[in-house]
Amino acid sequence: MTVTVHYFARLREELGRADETAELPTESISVGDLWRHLHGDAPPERLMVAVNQEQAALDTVVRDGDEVAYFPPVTGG
Amino acid sequence: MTVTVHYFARLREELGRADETAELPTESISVGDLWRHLHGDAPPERLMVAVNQEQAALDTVVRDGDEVAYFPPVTGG
Amino acid sequence: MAVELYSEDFDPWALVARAERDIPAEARGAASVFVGRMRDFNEDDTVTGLFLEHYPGMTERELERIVAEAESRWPLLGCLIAHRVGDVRPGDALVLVATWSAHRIAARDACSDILERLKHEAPFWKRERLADGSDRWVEKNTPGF
Amino acid sequence: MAVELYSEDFDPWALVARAERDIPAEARGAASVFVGRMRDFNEDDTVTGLFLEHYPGMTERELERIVAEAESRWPLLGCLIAHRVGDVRPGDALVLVATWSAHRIAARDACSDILERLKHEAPFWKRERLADGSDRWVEKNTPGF
Repeated sequence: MTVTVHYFARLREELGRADETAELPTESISVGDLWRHLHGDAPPERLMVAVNQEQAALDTVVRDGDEVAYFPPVTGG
Repeated sequence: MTVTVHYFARLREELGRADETAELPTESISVGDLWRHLHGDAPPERLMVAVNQEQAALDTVVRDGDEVAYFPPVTGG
Repeated sequence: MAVELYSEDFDPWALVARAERDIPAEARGAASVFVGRMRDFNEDDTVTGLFLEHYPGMTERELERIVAEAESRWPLLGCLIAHRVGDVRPGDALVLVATWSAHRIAARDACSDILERLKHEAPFWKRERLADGSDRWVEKNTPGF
Repeated sequence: MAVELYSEDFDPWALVARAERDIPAEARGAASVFVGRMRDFNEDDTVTGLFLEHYPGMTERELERIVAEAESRWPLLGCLIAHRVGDVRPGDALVLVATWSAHRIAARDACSDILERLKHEAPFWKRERLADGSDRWVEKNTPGF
């Protein structure tokens, strides 16, 4: 499966990248496990996530072609 | 004493005049007595009054040169 | 702080844009604006015209008093009331209330307070022209309408 | 109903005047508008610039969801959100919320509700540039400020 990943704000700066494409040998993965796969450690506290531009949780399941975003708590408009 | 009198809205229409000047042989008069002097009967219910463009009451005292207004309850803006 | 009465149709957004220029843009974090227009209906009747009578001099003083009270309650950087008088057609702007403050709650609450006081206390009297050609004096403003 | 994001300074009053033309003037008795601008101070510090990051696609969807929820709660005739993104200078407009309704309380309450939700829920992240040249990510909006 192939997943598009976006990072925003402080997290984008700390990771040094805004986007990446993840290739995985499975048919599905949770948002939390995807983070572990990409970064080798547990998701940081207060991490917010979205799948296909909808708010999601660490146990939300991601499938081939999905768009996943990780970001800090929103500041609001 | 000379007093300028204004009428507004429904009252203006019912009396058939917007303004008049009252000449009185006294040095002062209450707003209510001025109405009786001008119209020959008691002030109507819910009559609102102003003296020199400030909200007033029927017992407010009027003196020479004052501006008195009689009007129905305001509709608001 | 300004109170303006208009006997012809006015453009509320142009007035707001103009008034705003007198306030430093970097300070006025928040602007709250209400514009009320004449509707073509009231209490289920079709209304074709409105005559808005006021007491020249006293009406301005009462509006200025309402603004001064709001300025004593909230930290405002500016305030504008524009109000139509005389013969009004459906769709014309009747009232504009605009407030500026550093903070949004102050601007919003002051704007709302000024509008409610203006709607209930200001010396205006409305006479409606109905579709059948008859006239009626409006007795009072319905709260919230 | 419209949600618009701008990467350059926009004129909020011109946007309101334009959006209003799509709503029959005789029906829209009430317009309620809030405009927020970038201040040159925050939490006692002088702020010289602001970078407003958003999530293209999701930010618009969240704003549309906020508007749709307001439309389900109040009888609105129209609604406009305009929001700035990217690099912002002090004095620039950051956010515009405008609501139209036949009645003033509906317009006012819907405008206030949309603004509060936008301030707390919408996917925006702010980084402030301070007078000493340093940057800081804003952690959250202070309620009411």
